[in-house]
Amino acid sequence: MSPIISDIIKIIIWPPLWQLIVLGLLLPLGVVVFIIWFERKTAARVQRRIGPYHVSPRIAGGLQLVADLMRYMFQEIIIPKTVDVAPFIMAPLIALILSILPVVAMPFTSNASYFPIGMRYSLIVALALITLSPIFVIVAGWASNNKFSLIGGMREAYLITAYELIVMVSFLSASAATGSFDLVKIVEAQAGGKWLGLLNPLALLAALIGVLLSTSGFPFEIPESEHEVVAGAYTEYSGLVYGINMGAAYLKRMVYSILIALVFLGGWRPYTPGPGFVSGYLIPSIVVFIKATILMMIFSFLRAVYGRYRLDQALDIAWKYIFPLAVAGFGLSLALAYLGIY
Amino acid sequence: MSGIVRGNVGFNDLKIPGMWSRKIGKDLYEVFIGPQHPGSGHMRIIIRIDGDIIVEAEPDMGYVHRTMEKLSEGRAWIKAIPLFERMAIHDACNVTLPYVRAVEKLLGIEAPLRAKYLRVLLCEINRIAAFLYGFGIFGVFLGHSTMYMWPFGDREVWVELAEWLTGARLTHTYPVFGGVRRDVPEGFTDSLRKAIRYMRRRLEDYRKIFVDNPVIRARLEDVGVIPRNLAIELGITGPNLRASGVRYDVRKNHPYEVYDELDFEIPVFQEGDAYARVHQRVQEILQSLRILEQVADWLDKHPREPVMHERFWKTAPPLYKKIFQETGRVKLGAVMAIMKIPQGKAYERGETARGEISYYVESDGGNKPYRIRIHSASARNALVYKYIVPGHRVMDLPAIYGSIDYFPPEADR
Amino acid sequence: MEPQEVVDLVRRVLGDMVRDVKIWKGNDYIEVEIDASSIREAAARMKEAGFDHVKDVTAVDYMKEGRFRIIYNLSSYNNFDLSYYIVGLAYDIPRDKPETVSLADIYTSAEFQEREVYEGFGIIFKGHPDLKPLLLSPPVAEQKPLRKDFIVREEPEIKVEKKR
Amino acid sequence: MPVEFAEKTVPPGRGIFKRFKGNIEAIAIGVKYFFDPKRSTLIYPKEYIKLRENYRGFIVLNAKKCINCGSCARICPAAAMKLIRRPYTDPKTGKTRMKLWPVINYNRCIFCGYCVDVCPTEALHHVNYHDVVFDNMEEMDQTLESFQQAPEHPTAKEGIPVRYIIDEEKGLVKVRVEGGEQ
Repeated sequence: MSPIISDIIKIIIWPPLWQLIVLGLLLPLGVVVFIIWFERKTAARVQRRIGPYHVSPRIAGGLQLVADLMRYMFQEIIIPKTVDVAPFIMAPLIALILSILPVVAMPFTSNASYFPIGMRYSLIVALALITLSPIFVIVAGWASNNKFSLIGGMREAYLITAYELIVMVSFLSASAATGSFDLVKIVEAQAGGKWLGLLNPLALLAALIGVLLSTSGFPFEIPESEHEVVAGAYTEYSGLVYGINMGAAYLKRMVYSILIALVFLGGWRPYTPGPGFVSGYLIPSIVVFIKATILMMIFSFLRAVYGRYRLDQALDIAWKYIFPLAVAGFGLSLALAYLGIY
Repeated sequence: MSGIVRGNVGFNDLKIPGMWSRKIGKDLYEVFIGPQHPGSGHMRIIIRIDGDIIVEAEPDMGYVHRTMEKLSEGRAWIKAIPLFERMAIHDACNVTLPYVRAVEKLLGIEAPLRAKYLRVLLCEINRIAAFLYGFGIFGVFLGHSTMYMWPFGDREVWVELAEWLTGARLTHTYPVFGGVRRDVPEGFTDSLRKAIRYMRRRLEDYRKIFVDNPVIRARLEDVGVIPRNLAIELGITGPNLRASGVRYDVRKNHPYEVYDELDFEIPVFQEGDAYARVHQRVQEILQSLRILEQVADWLDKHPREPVMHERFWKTAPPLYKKIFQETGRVKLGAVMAIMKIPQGKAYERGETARGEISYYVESDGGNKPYRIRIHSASARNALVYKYIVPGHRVMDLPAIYGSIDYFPPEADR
Repeated sequence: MEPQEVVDLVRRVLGDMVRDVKIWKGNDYIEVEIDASSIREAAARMKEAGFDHVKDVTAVDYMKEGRFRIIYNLSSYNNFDLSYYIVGLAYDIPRDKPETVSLADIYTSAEFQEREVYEGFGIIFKGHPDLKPLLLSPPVAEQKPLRKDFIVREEPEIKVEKKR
Repeated sequence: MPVEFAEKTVPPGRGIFKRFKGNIEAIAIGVKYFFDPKRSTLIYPKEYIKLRENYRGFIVLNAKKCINCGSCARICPAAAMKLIRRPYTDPKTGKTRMKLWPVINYNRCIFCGYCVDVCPTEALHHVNYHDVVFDNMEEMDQTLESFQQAPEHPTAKEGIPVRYIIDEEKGLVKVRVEGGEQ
């Protein structure tokens, strides 16, 4: 093998780059495509329909998503005269980047040579990065200069106040239990089936609901609630930019799912990473992705069962029920730590 | 219109034909829900919001106005039946029946007993289908996509039955002056009984996924409360009225056809909120199923007999009678198209799925109506937007809209 | 309750405001003709007598006689016996001066329907809180389409065949 | 029959336990249908519904039975049925004179079936399908010749005919029926 090719391969599998592009963007994108297909198919099954079909009857309409993507790509991107153009275009792009950026802080292996960026506070950094992107939803809503967009953006702003604390507290209960902010240590502490989600279901439940709130999944699909505010902050968007908006929301949910898989569901455990690229990096990351995908499937299933809460009810539930639940989960974690389980 | 009007152009200087402009209060935000809005149907609701609270709401109807009152004045009496059923095509029999009855009243005739039962049969099938349609729209307004698909799928059962009976899925044009146009086909009542049992089963599923769903309960309880007095004052009608505790149903208060011979009860709820209206509709579906069972029993016991009034059937040629005996299809006499109706006025009402529809029919003795005034259930309920919606949050608007089962084509006529 | 009892009730309530009472075919529609000037008083008294809402408000154009007849069809939700009947409170106004008073403050249920009569016939209801067309757009409403001199032509039955 | 109004009340649903039960029930019924969907979708045009014989579909004229009375045109509520003048030669007497024949304009037809029901000699009848393709609007305005032939039914050529049967548990059940031209 010539040295140039091996250099290129080295660059490609250089952990930070690999992590961001492959594990942060491409693989989640593939998962998201699957999940959107799955969501449509699930809803169709529950609703006694067939769902996507005619594009590719042999594989149950699997190519429908590709067709949709093509449609978004070749649709005219309309920029209304009244919008503030720069933020209007930039907001979805930045939101997309910020949605996948937390992946850089998440290790998918315990093999230190494949850490994207080795650090001791990776959980904190991941959480900090993950909570940045909603601001750009508000920016998009404001820049659109449209009543529905503005209302949608403001709803997102309200919801931030509801879910941010829940997400923080419920995820940090892992630190309380294991005594570390390092995701690697948190995962390793869960070895042997001692998954935090099993021992501390309160925190897991709070985290799941927090994720639903933050990624506007049912029953909290409030900012984009179609029947009051058309498409919320994305009302004025069209074509590929709209597609980016929608993709960013799913990618964000995927990143959250990965984080839950790491923190609560034992990460790459039961697999023990070995040396080398395949056994030290590829297989553990696939294990994590499978867990995250199952979570995504559960989130998608809820669409078929629930309607949406009202904005004030969502805030009410978040503050009155879920936040105490998260705090209780934190307390339970402290108890677990006290009992010396971790 | 391009761009934004800047400078000191006064509000009253903006004169756009067909448009009004007016000042609204300070700190108010005016949002136009409709008519191209996904949550509005063919109407517009202008809401003015202060924060998240609606302070003023104004229904702006008429986007699907088809000038039915005027059109009916220019054509023969019988031609108005297919016209009127386009008010609410999934409730076609209920909507046209009072008109047919009003004209029968002017003619001084009454349909034969079997025709009356058949009318009730289709009315109740239509009623259930229309309730299910309403549930579907309601579900999608609350973001509950399963509750959108399920009732629409189950409505197909009733549409299928109606098609079997009348030959058309929605625009049945079934009752005509003096009777109905088809007799029940063979095997119809068996399928009807199956459909009744199926629907009872499905209502349990609806209860689990929608009616008792905590998310839906939270959205609907204490939302859009119409107090009893206000309901009467506004002239609200149908299930919405009964959910507010008023004991009024045309089928009971002014029985028509054979409703006074059938055993059923009208549920009444006291709460008057959106959630009570959901329960009201579920209960009414159950009552309609009960009526249908009795009608099916009656039809099984009684053999085929003319379903057209003597006045039109006595003179029918043998071919007509043969066709009726063989296929159940009633041939209309040529006189139907040119029939003159005696001078007079008649007022007739009927209970559609959404409430009371009333026809004021005036004839000058000619072959065309002199004046027909239709006031439909949804048009009565439109006042809810103006008087009930203010004070609610923006997200309550679809909940109220769905819960009163407003149907713009019916309201606009 | 017999129709005659309702007539007696109406006569008792309205007193000498009643000009004419007619029970139409079917024995459930009672038309009560009164003077145009006494409509507000009559409506208020009828409401007290138990006719708590308006079933519909309509007008009929008698073009040859040069008058509009405005009819408020009243009925009851509260009173079971009365709810069987519709009482049409009718009065005439001259066709060349289509003005009358609004009952929207007495019967809230008449509010939108008076707007409908306004748009169809061009009858102005004085004192109506928000008198503007309901279903029609203003340019159409200006033509007063429900009047009899607005004629909608139907197509003839016999068609002249075109050469294809 | 006495007047029956039944006072009802909404079942109570507040409290943690009731809400929990409601959530579980909702998810359980969703899972149940996820594993047993009981679908009834018609995959049109691969399948098509073979409608019943009494269906009010497109209308065909049998000119031999037509007595040129014009009732159909007179009763048509949409003014779709029109009469046209055509010379007619009586086969017995050999005399030719103008007669009025009905033709239909499917741009306007609402398929109410009045014309078929009013025809005194059954010269008009419905076909039991409605999914007919016209190339343009002029074609929908039938001529006397095209009105006498049943319109082409393209779905019957490529699709499988099915019919829905009402079932107690599954609602509508799709069954294959005979017919179709494939």
